[in-house]
Amino acid sequence: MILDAITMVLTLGGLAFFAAGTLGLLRFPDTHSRLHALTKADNLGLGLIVLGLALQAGTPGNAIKLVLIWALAMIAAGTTAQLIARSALVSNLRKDDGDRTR
Amino acid sequence: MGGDPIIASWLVYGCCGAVLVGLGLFGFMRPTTTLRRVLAFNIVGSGIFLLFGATGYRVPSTGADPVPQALIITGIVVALAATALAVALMLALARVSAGRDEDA
Amino acid sequence: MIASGFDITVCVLLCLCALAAVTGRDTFRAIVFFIVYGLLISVAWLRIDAIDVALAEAAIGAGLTGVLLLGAFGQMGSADTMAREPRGAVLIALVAGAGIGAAVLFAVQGLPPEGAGLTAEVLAQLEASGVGNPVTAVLLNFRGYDTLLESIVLLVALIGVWSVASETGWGERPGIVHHARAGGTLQSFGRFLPAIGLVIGAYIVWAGSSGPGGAFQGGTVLAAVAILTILAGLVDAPRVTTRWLRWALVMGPGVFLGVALLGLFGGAFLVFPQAVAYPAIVAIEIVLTASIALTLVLLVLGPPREAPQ
Amino acid sequence: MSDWYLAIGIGLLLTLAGALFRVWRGPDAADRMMAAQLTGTAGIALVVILAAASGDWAMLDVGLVLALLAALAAVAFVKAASPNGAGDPEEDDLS
Repeated sequence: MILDAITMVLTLGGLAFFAAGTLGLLRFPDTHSRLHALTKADNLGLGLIVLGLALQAGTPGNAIKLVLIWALAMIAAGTTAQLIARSALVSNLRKDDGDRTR
Repeated sequence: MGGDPIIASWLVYGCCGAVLVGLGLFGFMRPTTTLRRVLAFNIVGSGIFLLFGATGYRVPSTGADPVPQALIITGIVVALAATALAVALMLALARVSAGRDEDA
Repeated sequence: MIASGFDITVCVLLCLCALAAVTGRDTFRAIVFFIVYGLLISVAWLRIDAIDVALAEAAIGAGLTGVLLLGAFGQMGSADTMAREPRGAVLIALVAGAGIGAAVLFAVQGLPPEGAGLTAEVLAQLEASGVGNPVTAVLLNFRGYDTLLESIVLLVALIGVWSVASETGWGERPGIVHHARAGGTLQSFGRFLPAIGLVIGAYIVWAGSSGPGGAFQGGTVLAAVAILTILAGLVDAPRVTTRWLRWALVMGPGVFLGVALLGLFGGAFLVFPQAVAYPAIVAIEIVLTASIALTLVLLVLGPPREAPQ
Repeated sequence: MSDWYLAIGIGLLLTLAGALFRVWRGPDAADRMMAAQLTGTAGIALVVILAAASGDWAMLDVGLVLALLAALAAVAFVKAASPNGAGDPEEDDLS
C-alpha cells in the first residue's frame, strides 16, 4: 500500500515536470530559451516516472531496464539539445551573412 | 474507479485506422510535392496495418492474433523498402530534370 | 472508462498528426509530424497487445523512416516542385479520401465483436514450432514462405535503388560521404551508442524465440545504429562492389532457402521436424538478422554516387 | 493501480498535444525538431507507463528501442540542415 502511494506521488511528480516542460516550450520567447526549458524538465519528468515504476517492477531485471531507458533518454536529450542549438545558431548566422551556399 | 471500457479497444483503433486511410488517400491525391506523396502513401499503409491488427484483437481473452501480427511486421519492413526505392527514384528524377534545365 | 479515454486520446492525436502531415505547404513540418505519428503508432500497437509489431514500428517508424525522409528533404531542397494538377484536384482528393475512408469506417464498425481468428490454432501447434513466441512461430515456421519471400523482396528493392545510380556513381560508396568535427558531440555520441545498440539489438533477436522480438526487430535496431556511425563520419559505407558485402546480403535468404530445401528430406519444402526446429530457426534468425540489417542500411543510404572532389 | 497509470498516460498525451502545437507553429525548423524531441521523451514515458498498466513488462523493450534511437531523427535533421547534407554544425567556425 505504502509502495503504491509512493509510486503514485512519483509518477504524478513526473507528469508535472512533463507539463512544465511543455509549458516552457509553448511560452518561452525564442528558440534557445525554449531548448533550455525543455531538456531539464523532460528528463526529470521521465526520471521520476521511471523511479516510481521501478518500485513496482517486480524483478530486478525490469528495474535495471527502466534505469537503462532513462539513462539512454538522458544521453539522447543532451546530444540533441547541443546539436539542434548549434544548428540553429549556425543557420541563423548563415542567414545574417546572406551567403546562401545551398 | 475505471470500470469497463465504454468502447472496445479494437473498435477504437480499427476506426482510427479507417480514418487514417482516408486522410492518407487525401494527402496522396491532393496537389503536392513528390516527397509529400511518399509520406501520405506511408500513412495509408500504416492505417491499413492498424485496421488489420485491430481486427485481430477482437477476442481479447486469448490476446492479439499472432498471424496478422507476423504479416504486419513483414509489411512494415517492405513498406520501408518501398519508401527507400521511392526516395531513390525521386532524387534521380530531380537530378535528371536539373540536368535538362542546364542543357536548355 | 479511463482505458477508453486513453485509447480515444491516442487515436485523436494520431489523426491530428496525419492531418498535419498531409495538409499545409511546409514539407519539413509534414516530415516532423510524420515522425511523431510513427511514435504514436507504436503506442497504439501496445494498446492492442501487439508488442512484436510495436517493436518493429518503434525501430522503423521512429528511427529509420525519419533518417530516410529528412535525408531526402536535405538533398531535394527546392528541387521538389509541385506537379501540374487539373483544376479541382483538391476537391477530387477530398471527395475520394473522405468517401473511401467513410466506406472503410462503415465496414469496420459493422464487424462482429468477436472474431474467430487463428490464435487458438497457432497456440495449439506452438510446441511443434520449436519456439515459444507465437509471432516468431508464424514468421519463421508456419508461414515461413512469407518471410523467405520478404527477405528476397528486400534484396530486389535494393537492386532497384542501386539501379538508379548515375553512370559515374556506380561502384562508389552508397549515399553521401559524411563527416563531423573530430571529437565533437556528434562523433562522441556515434562512438558511444553503437556499443549499447549492439547489445540491445542482439538481445531483441535472442528474446524473439520466447517473447516479443526477433530478426526483423533486432535487425532494424542494428541497422539504425550502423547508420548513426556512418552519419557521425566514423565509418564509411562500403563500396557497393565489395565482395563480402554481396555475400553478406544474400546470406540471409540463402541460408533460409537452404534450410527450407533440407526440409525436403524430412517430408516437404520449408518443413522443420520438431527435433531440429529450434536450432534451425535460431540459425536462420541469426543470418537473417545480419542480412536484413545490412540491406536496410544500404536502402536508407541510397544509390552509390561519386564522391565530390 | 492500472487506472492510475492510464490516467497519468492521458496526462502525458495532453502534454504531447501541447508539444504538437509547437511543431505546427514553428517558427524555425529547430523549434519544430525540438518539440518533436519532447514528444519522443513523452512517448518513452508512455510506453513504460503502459508496461506497468498492463503488467506485461516485455513492453519495456519497446521503450528501450525508442530511447536508444531517440537522437537519430535529430542527427538526421542537423545533417539535412548543413550546407551539403554531409556536415556537422560543430564544424562551422563561429568566430
